[in-house]
Amino acid sequence: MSNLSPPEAHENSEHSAFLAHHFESHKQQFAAGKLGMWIFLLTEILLFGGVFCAYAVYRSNHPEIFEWAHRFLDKFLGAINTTVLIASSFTMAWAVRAAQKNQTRLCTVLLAVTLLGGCGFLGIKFVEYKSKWEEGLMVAHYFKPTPEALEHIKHLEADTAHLKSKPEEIPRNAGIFFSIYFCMTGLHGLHVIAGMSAIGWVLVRSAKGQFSSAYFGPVDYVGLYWHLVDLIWIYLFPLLYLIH
Amino acid sequence: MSHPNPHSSYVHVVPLWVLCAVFAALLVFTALTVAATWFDLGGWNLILAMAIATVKAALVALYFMHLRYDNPFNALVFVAALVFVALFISLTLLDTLQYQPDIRSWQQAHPAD
Amino acid sequence: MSPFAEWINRGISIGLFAQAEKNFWLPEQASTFAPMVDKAFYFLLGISVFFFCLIVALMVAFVILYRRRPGVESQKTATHNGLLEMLWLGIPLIIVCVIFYQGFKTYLNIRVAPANAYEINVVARKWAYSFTYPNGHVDEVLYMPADEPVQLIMTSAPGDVSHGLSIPDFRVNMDIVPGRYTKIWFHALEEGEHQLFCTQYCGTGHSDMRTAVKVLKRPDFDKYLAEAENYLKTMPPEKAGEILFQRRGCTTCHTVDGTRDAAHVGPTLKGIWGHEAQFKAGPPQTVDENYIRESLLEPSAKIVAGYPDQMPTFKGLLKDEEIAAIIAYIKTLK
Amino acid sequence: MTSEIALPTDNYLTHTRGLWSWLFTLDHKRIGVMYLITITTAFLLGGIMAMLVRTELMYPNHPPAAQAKTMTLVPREVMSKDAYNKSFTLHGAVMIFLFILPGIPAAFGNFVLPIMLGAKDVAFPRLNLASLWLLWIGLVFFLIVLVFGQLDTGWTFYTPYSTSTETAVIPAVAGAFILGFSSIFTGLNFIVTIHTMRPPGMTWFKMPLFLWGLYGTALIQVLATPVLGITLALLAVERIFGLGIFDPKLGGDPVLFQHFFWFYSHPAVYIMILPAMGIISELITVFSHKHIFGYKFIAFSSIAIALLGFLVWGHHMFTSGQSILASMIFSVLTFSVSIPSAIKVFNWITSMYKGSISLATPMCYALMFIFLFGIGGLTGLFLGALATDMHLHNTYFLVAHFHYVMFGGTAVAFLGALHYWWPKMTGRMYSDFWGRVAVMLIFIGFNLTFIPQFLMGTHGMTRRYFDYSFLADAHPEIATYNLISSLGSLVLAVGLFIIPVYLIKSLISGRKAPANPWGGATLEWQCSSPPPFDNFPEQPVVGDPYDFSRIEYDEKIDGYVRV
Repeated sequence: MSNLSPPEAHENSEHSAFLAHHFESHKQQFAAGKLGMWIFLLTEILLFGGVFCAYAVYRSNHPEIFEWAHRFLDKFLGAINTTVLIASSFTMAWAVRAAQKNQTRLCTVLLAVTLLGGCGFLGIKFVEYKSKWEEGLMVAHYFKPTPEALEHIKHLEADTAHLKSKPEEIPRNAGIFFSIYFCMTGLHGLHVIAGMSAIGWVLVRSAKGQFSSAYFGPVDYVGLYWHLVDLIWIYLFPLLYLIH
Repeated sequence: MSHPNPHSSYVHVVPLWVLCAVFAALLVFTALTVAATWFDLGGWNLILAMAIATVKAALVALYFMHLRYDNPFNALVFVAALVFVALFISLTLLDTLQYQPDIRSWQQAHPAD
Repeated sequence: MSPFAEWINRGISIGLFAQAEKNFWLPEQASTFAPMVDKAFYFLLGISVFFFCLIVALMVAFVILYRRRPGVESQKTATHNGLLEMLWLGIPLIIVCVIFYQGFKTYLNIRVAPANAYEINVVARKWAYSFTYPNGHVDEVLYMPADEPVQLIMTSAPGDVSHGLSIPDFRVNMDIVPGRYTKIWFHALEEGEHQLFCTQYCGTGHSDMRTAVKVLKRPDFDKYLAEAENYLKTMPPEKAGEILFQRRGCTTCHTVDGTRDAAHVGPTLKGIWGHEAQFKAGPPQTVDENYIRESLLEPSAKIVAGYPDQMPTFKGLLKDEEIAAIIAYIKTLK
Repeated sequence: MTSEIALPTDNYLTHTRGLWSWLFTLDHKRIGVMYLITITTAFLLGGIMAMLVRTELMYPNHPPAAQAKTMTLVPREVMSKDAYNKSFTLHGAVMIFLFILPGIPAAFGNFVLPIMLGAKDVAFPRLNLASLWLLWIGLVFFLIVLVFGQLDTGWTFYTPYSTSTETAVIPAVAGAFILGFSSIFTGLNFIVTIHTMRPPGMTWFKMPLFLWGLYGTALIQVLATPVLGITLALLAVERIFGLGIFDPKLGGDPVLFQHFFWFYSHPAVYIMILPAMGIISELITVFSHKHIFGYKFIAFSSIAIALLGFLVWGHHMFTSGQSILASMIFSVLTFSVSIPSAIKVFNWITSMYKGSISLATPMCYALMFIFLFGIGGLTGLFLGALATDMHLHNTYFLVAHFHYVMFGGTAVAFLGALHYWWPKMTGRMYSDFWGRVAVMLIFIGFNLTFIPQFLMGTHGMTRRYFDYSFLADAHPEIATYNLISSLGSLVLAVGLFIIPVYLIKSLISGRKAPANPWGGATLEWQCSSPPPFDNFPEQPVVGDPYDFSRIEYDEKIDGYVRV
């Protein structure tokens, strides 16, 4: 990602230190960087397209697996995480605005808050993964739910009375749900980590006061990336946690 | 781009109240989508959930990601990504749904251990 | 074959090779599909040859006519011509529509079997086929009645990989996929013998995965089935075991004459009876009835030292008396 | 304009010196040259594998008794079954992932795209260098595969074979994954460069057609390659953890893997051929000294091919258990791609009409391309038509078709481009005589190798077969065809080996190249050979890239000048 914004300091440049030699103006450099970032986001969307496709295929062909297995997921934690991610997206958008308006200190603070949001998201995700591990709810080959886990979903009966499947009847190949769950959330989690590293990078640069209303590209690009991570989670949450 | 700005010569700066309004709307929609699972709407539950998610995604893309004010080509790039994902999923799904009986009859003949 | 196609076939084949006979392009036509597929093939061949000759002729002509010579400049011509462009957008469009329609019609025919087709179940495993007939008989060669539709309902053995099944003389080709069924049908014209190949790459023995298709007249086929069904009862067990050993494809991986070579991935079975077998893990064991039974049903339980864990299970595929016959046969391999 | 200026002593090759100045350069030209060297090495590696395969197939392993005693040039069995399977797998994987996919766009695209556009560099020079490094890392992974463990899945990695084989699938998949990202970053860079770096005057329709080809290619690279990435990642995770998405043992679906794989790998075929078509558009016009016919149709057909190419992946699956409905849809759509390809060929031919055609080496490659790609394209109709595909799928007919398109098309265009831009890249002229000798040998060798394969295929010879003795028993001519094919591949190899000899000789003792040795009207011929570090000391004159009326031959410099 850092390669998308080459702040190539050219000794003899008449322009500012952050304008690469092969660009005519900051505007051209920003337009190029932004288009580059959007195309990169396009590749990210298509990368996720693969797991979404696997999801669509298995959910439409084996709805019983999804209906049965999604009970193990904690809707409450999912909703909290959605909120955390949306909030961090908001602070990120605000940080971009701050950078554009030369509010360097505010920008730095908002980036730090965004980073905290990312940490919060990963923390909650860790709690969820840990409980899945303890309950034996792993990918298909290792899918061996513990008796306690099976017992637990029976007590959710009141909440899930509308579901057609019975908690005690494990459908064939039920582990596929967790394969898809871990692939989707795992890939998303990796992107959260990548996004956080990128935010950390612009945070440092922002603290050094490198951004201004003339040069704020990197904050904007990292922001776009972070919003995409948020955007994907907006779909993952209902698709995995809120199956009806 | 269409709104000249004293600080930045070449981009549109999104007003803070817009960002706040979008944030609030996103929170409301999150609550809505959770609440929607308490009602049994049959097949419509999935459609409703996806519709809400799409509205949320559109808000993020248009305001947080500036697509509303941006070069239209960037929006085209974004839409193209969605179109190609849709193409990939729909054609694959179309085929797998068609041959599913061949898998089901095999599963009936080969019960799981 | 249409006269047009016949003409192309002859013309091109004689033009290229003196010894060419009528099978220069395509093999014998042994099923009802063959003439349909071949018609589509020769139609395409005609179109392709025409356009190819046109392009190359123009290219060569231009190279000769307009070769660079001193004092001769290139001439200005139109840089575009909408009508011409639309023409060579439109003509190929019409042609490909015809090609598609012709191909699709035949494909539908090949994929959708008539209701009265005679059904044979196929299980493919590394690297052999077993064909199961309605009466329960299993063979490694595809016997089938002539002049009636036959449908193959195919799958790979559980845990095995994808395979293919192609009979070029019938012009059919279909993959065999584990975890599901695929189907193919055909209608052989008359009795005869044909080759059947695996067309989906499946590992070391891929090119060994082939067998014969024996098309018999209906009475002969019935006779074959009746005899085949009873061979366990009518033959001595070691003889029946030998037949089973071959028909179930054991010979693909195991030799019975002591040969050890790269072509056979399993240990030779010569002289193993009563000897001690050494395993990758676990204590050695004398080869006896229990051990052979276990090796057939749970091949991964004990892997003979120095060999890969490659053998598919025969659980549910061999009846008890069949296992007994195989054991009787292995006893004779001294 | 340029002829009066003495050759500048400072060019991109001499600007800075030392290995590090190359490894860490941000100059697109140097990156292009390093790509070229890497890719040629990969081509050699893949070529060796191909020769191994052809040597094994020279004779049937078990000849009929009557012929058993006939003398043969090589032993009937030169390797084991496993070694054969590994050879064809590595031939396919190396050639596709390391040669044909990056070949033209990464090597020549990098070198000429910014110059043709009139820009100083690509939009993201560091990303460009990162792409090259990713290519090297990918190459290292393939070398790891080659040295340890090998790979026997075929380049298609079909499950469940790829999840059950004991060979080194994971390093190979990791290598292909990394190469995928190299390809994505190159494509991304090109799109952004074309969109934002065009100087004043360089409108979309003033761009040379090679750039349209690269633009179409880049579209596919960014749209399709990520799906390959996720597919291979899922395959690796499937192998390590047992996901069950593709593995039927756990309830997965192998045909789904094929959908995933071909969603990338079919458009990838257009990543391979589109830039080649772009090069042919350049060569035909320059060496006919004549304006291209139907510029817009050729330009738009590149984009049409790029986009329609996404709708046809299922034609690889007509016999794989895909449903009838999907097969029908994919077959219809497949034919739609043939139309823009046909348009291009007709337009090239028309562009030659009333030209002044020079048969210099690059033009010979262009003509060879039209001949071979004609065969490759037309035989594609047989495989796109459902009925004939039922018979021909997975046979040598398919192998031959694929090689006619990929070798006869892309690799020949690659060689054409190499000979066309060699003077620009190195500043030296090579021997046109030996160039044409190589062209003849390649042409003869290639056709000898692959025409017999069509005939083997129609008789049912399956691809990836170690031994075809049984087929030769039924059809004795199959043995002859294989022998011809193997001998042809030797001729082809000799032809290919001549090229480095005279090219290296040109570096040592070749005549100094003029700025414009062929009479090209695109911008790269306006700068010196080799180009200076920043491409253009001053902004070049942007005009019609195919207007040759003001470009004339100048005997004094044995090159062309703008009058």
